[in-house]
Amino acid sequence: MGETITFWVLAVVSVSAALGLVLSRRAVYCALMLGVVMLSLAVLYAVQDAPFLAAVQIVVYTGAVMMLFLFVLMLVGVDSSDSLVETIKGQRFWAIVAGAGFAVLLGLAVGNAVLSPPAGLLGATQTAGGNVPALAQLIFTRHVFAFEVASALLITAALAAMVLTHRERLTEKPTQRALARARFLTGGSVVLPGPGVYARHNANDMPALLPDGSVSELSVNRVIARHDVEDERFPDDPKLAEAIKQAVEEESK
Amino acid sequence: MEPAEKIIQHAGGVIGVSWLMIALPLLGAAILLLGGRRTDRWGHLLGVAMSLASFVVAVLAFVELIGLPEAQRRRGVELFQFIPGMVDMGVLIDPLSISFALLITGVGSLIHIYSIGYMSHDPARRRFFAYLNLFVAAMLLLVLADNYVGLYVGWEGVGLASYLLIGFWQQKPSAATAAQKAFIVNRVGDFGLAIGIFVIWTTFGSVAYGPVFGAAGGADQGVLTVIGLLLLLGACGKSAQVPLQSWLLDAMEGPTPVSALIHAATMVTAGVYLVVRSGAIFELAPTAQLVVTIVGVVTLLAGAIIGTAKDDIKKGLAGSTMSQIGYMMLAAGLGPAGYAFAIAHLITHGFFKANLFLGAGSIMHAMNDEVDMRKYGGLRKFLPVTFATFFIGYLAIIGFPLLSGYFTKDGIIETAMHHSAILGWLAVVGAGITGFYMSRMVFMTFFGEKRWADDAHPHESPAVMTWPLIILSVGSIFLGGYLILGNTFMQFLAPAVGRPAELPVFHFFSVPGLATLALVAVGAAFAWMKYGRAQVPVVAPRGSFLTTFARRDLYGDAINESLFMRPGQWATRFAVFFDNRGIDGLVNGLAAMIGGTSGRLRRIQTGFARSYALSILFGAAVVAGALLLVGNL
Amino acid sequence: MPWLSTLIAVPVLGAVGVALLPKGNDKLAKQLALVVSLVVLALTLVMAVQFSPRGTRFQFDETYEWIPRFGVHFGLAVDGIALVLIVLSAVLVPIVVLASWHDADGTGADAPPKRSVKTYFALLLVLEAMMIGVFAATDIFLFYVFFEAMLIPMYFMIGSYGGAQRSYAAVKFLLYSLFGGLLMLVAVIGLYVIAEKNTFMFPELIGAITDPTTQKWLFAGFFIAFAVKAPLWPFHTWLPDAAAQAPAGAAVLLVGVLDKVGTYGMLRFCLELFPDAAKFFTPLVLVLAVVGIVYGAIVAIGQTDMKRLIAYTSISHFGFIALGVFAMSQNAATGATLYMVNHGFSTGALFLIAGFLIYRRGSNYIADYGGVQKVAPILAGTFLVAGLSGLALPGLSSFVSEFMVLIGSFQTYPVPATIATAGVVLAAIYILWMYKRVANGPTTEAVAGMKDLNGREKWVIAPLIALIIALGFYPKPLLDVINPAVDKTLANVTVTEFTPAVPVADQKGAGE
Amino acid sequence: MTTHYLVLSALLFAIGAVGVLVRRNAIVVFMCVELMLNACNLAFVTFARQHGNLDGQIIAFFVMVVAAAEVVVGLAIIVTIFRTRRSASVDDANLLKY
Repeated sequence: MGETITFWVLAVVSVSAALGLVLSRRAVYCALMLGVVMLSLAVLYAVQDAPFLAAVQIVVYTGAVMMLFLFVLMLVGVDSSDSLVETIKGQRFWAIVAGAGFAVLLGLAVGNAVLSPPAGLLGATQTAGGNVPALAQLIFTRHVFAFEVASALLITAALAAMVLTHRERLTEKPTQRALARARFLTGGSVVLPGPGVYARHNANDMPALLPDGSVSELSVNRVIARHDVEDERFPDDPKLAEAIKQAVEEESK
Repeated sequence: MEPAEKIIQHAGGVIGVSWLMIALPLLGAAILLLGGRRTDRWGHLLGVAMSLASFVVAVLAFVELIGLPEAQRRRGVELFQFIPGMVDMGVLIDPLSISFALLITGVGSLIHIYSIGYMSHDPARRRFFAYLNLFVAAMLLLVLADNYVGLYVGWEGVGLASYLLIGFWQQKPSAATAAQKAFIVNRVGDFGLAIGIFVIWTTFGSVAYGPVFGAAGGADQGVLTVIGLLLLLGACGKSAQVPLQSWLLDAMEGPTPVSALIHAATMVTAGVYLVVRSGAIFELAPTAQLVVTIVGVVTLLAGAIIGTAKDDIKKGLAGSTMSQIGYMMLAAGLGPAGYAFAIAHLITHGFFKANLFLGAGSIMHAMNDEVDMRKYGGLRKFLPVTFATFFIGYLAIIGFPLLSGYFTKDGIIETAMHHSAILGWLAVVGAGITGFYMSRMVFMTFFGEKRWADDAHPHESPAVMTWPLIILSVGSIFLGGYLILGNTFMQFLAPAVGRPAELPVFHFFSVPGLATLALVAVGAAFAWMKYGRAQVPVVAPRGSFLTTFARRDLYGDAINESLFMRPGQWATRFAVFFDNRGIDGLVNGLAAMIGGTSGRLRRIQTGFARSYALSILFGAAVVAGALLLVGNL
Repeated sequence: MPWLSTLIAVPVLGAVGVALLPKGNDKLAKQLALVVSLVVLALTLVMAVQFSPRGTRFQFDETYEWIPRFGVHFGLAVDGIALVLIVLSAVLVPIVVLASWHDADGTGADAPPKRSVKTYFALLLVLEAMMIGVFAATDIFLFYVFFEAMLIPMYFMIGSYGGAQRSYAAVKFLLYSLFGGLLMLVAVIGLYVIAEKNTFMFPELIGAITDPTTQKWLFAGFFIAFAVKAPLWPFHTWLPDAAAQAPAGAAVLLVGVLDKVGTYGMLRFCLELFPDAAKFFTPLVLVLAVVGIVYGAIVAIGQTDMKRLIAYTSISHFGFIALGVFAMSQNAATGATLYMVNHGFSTGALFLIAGFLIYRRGSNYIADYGGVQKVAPILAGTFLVAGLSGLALPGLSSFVSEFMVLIGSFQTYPVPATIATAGVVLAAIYILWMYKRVANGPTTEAVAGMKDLNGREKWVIAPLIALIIALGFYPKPLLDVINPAVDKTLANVTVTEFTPAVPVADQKGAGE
Repeated sequence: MTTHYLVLSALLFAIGAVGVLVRRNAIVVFMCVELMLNACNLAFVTFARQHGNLDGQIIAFFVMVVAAAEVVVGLAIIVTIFRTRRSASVDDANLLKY
């Protein structure tokens, strides 16, 4: 009975989280949703006599893999939320049809199979003295070769990640002196404030002006603008203030 | 009919080496053609020598042949295997072939000699003699071969020589076209001859004369008729008989000795030779024989009518040649009774027509190569020898009593009359027309006032040209009487072609003979009134419908053009179009279709990984579905 | 002595030698190629003399295991038919080498950019080896390998050294041939599998297929390949393009020898391996052949390009050959085999002389010529002789073969033979009209300075003309070799013996 | 009960697949792939229990290992692509077409 309740609760949670993963626009939310699904699954593993896997699921997936995902998200830019407008004609429709069809087919297959009540793992683990020793026995005897190969794979993958993300420096690293020279040679004598710092102009949150003096909507940083609106901190220039408000309004639509 | 004698294999003697008759001129031609410019100086002499040598061999073979008893006068000489199992090449010397050989080499040599003078100013004289020698060799092969394939080889060989000689002045487009036309029209005839040979082979399993004629009696009459008609088609092509007559008039583009030798005396008579030689087949196929006579009569009238309207002296003579060969063909279609007359007329015609043509050549030689008789006139004073010989030829051809043509043509008319009155009377009418157009020619050329251009200075030709004329005129006077009177020639030919049940007797005063003479006289008188006494306009008057009809060669060319040439051109254009657009278009279209399809299919590869993933999912779904289905079945 | 392997090896080694010469030795490359091809010719003639027509069918037999698992052998041997075709190839190659002396130099008016000269001659020698191999192969798989491998050198010769549209022509040639070749491959494999003899050796496969339906399918596979190769109407459209674009020498080998593989294959494989199917398909093939004869001739008349015209005449001639092969008559088949040889010589001569003309005038178009006979009489004269051989004038070699084909087919199929004979009239039109437009009439300005044949060119043409005339009068040596081979070939097809309706009692005796 | 687990697994798998197909952000696509892998793992674990045999768990374990390796390499690739193209959209990487 306990298992049934657990299952139904977690099934609902995991399916909704999965749907959330697919539907949410922000990649960070997606990552969180995925985390939820993984945790739910970890519990389900535990319920199904796989305590070791449950632990590994939490450690490896929610611990390592998810962290990696979030890390890359940060690297790529958290603010970039996806547009969910489909650009390939018919892709979404057919994807849903195929997905639903596939799910129905799998469901039918499962339904078709006449299943006896589960045998349970008690018999398999009893002799070894528990789930973990039983798994260990199998992994280090029968599947030792696969295990070694898997470890080689992991090392290779680690190397690959390093090689792929490594950027070969083609030129000498510019010194501060060289950078300063370059800046002045191009005519920009004013030292502009760094991004993310509030400053009267040139600032990240300050909209840029187009050649005709109007405000470029595109130049408004949505994240900072939202904070500006929430905290009612507007620049003195009414034109700029208006632009920031508009950007936030559009964002919330 | 008596069956022809068997062929007896011969070895030794002159007959044993009679192939030299063919080989010598062939060698001459080869030397002259391969020798190039080196032989320019003495090439013409070599040509004449080879022709004369051939003549000598022919005479010696003739002497040897008549030394044999009559029943053994068909001598075969085996030469070599041409196509193993099918054709053994050999020479057949019998009265028929030796008559031809004598005519070809004799008249041929005279024309060779004449050509020395006639072609003396031509830079390509050597080549001319090479071609003449080639012709003589091919013609001799035609008549001497002992089988149909050998005859066919010679048959096409003379066609080649004729092509080369008509187109001798090939830089003239008209000459080149005429040569081409002659060859192609001849090929149509050859088509018939070839099929005829095929039928002979499939019927008898042999193409040699002896075996074929020996077995002819056992063959179905229908098959024999087919063979006869096919051979006749070949004969029509070579002998310019209706409906394949159109090339002969154009062939006059060649040098005049060529017209004399090939297109009057020898080659064009090959059709008559073929019909007479195949007598054993024709005699068993009366329908074919009837068609032969009809073709003969139609052509003798058509040729004569064409002859009446021609102002070009050579074309006039060409029309007359057609007409005379029509007589021979008529006679050849009459069976053994006519063969002797056909061949006799062929021989006498060879003499007087060569005489006339060479005379015409002599006139042209004197008149800056002018051929339009309206620009002649009164030439008898300037060209006395030519006039004399031409006049003898003229008298011979119109059948003036006691000259050659009188005996041979009368013989034909009488035999035809005996056979069928309609044929006979039509032949008589033809003779009358002959009287008209030949008289017209003589009057326009030699009588009346001079109408030639100021820069023409008529002069008699050199001796090398006049002596052949004189020799030919002697033949034109006496040969006919010698051959016909007492049936000399018929008796001589009998071993080869058989003889009729009763020998004809020559009547000097028969009804057809007198009628012929009367009609000829009327024709000549009419010609005198129009062209002798009256002024001949220099430019031809328009003339009536009939005149135009005759001038345009009875619309023969027009018929050929509208029936064959234009549809042919249309078919050619269509075929080329069909090949380029139809077949090749189909192929290229297929290629373009495949290219286009793959170009469109290529678009499926959008490069979007998600599209590919979608198709993978679909595939997976299909596989899953299939598994489910199979599992449930 | 392994004659046939030697004959294949010598040109291959020669080709390697020519190709390995250092750059800039063009003249040496040509001389070496000529010497090698002459050596091959000499060897071939020595071999041909040792051939005994009345001996066993396949002579100079050599068989080595190649792929034992599938029973594939490197099997070489010749019968009379193959022998004369090998002699034809061996005779033509030195002539082509000599004729192509400047073809690859790129000095002609509309010549392609200069390309490697030695490669051209190396390709020629490779092609020679392939041609000898394809005729000598007794293993069907080996035959197939040579059959396809032949395409490669020819493809490069057309594609790299041809006229303005060379790449179109080369690709078309290759695709057509591959299409046929692949169908044949299917049939070859099918034959192997169905025959269940575990061998590809031709003599052992004779009579192996008895089921009529199977025979028909396999026959179709082989026949289409050969019909494309030959080429038979309506598979012919690649030939005019390929022949017109190929350099003259390559065109000679293409039409003179390569295409013969098609008709040779019909005679050797289609008839003997599938006799019943051959009989079944005979009416169809005869129709194609006769249509090809007349159609090829008519289209040839309408051509404006000299080389295309000659190519179309060949299509007409291949119709005659196919007619002879499938007429199921001994005379016709012998004639067809002789025709293959004679056609090689006469069309070869025509192509070469056309090549000389084009080299001088720089144009393929007939309309650009006129009055050549006046300025270059020898050139025009040889052109005429070659042309007359093309129209089967008696006394020239083609006549004998055409006559035998026609008379032989007339024995069995009179109507097609009669229509085919009409092609003879058309032949006169296309040859003479072309000759008239090129050589006769007033000399045009562009032709006025044309030089007559030089010494090298005379040496090219003289042997061909000599062969054409000699074989025209005395074809017996060839016929003696071909006849027994054809007899044995047709022995498997159960040809009804030819019996005349009114047999002559005794061929010779009638006179004695 | 097993059936329920399996149906859940199928459902998650299908949702993941649809996600792969409809999302353009490469990272999200990757997450959906992980979801699919996890769905499979669930099925394996369920089967292990059903058959009373640890092989299912073993393979699930290996799947996790491989998935980890895959994530590492995949994310590295995404980073490199992002670095050169300033975009993580899978649709932008469509040069391999036609």
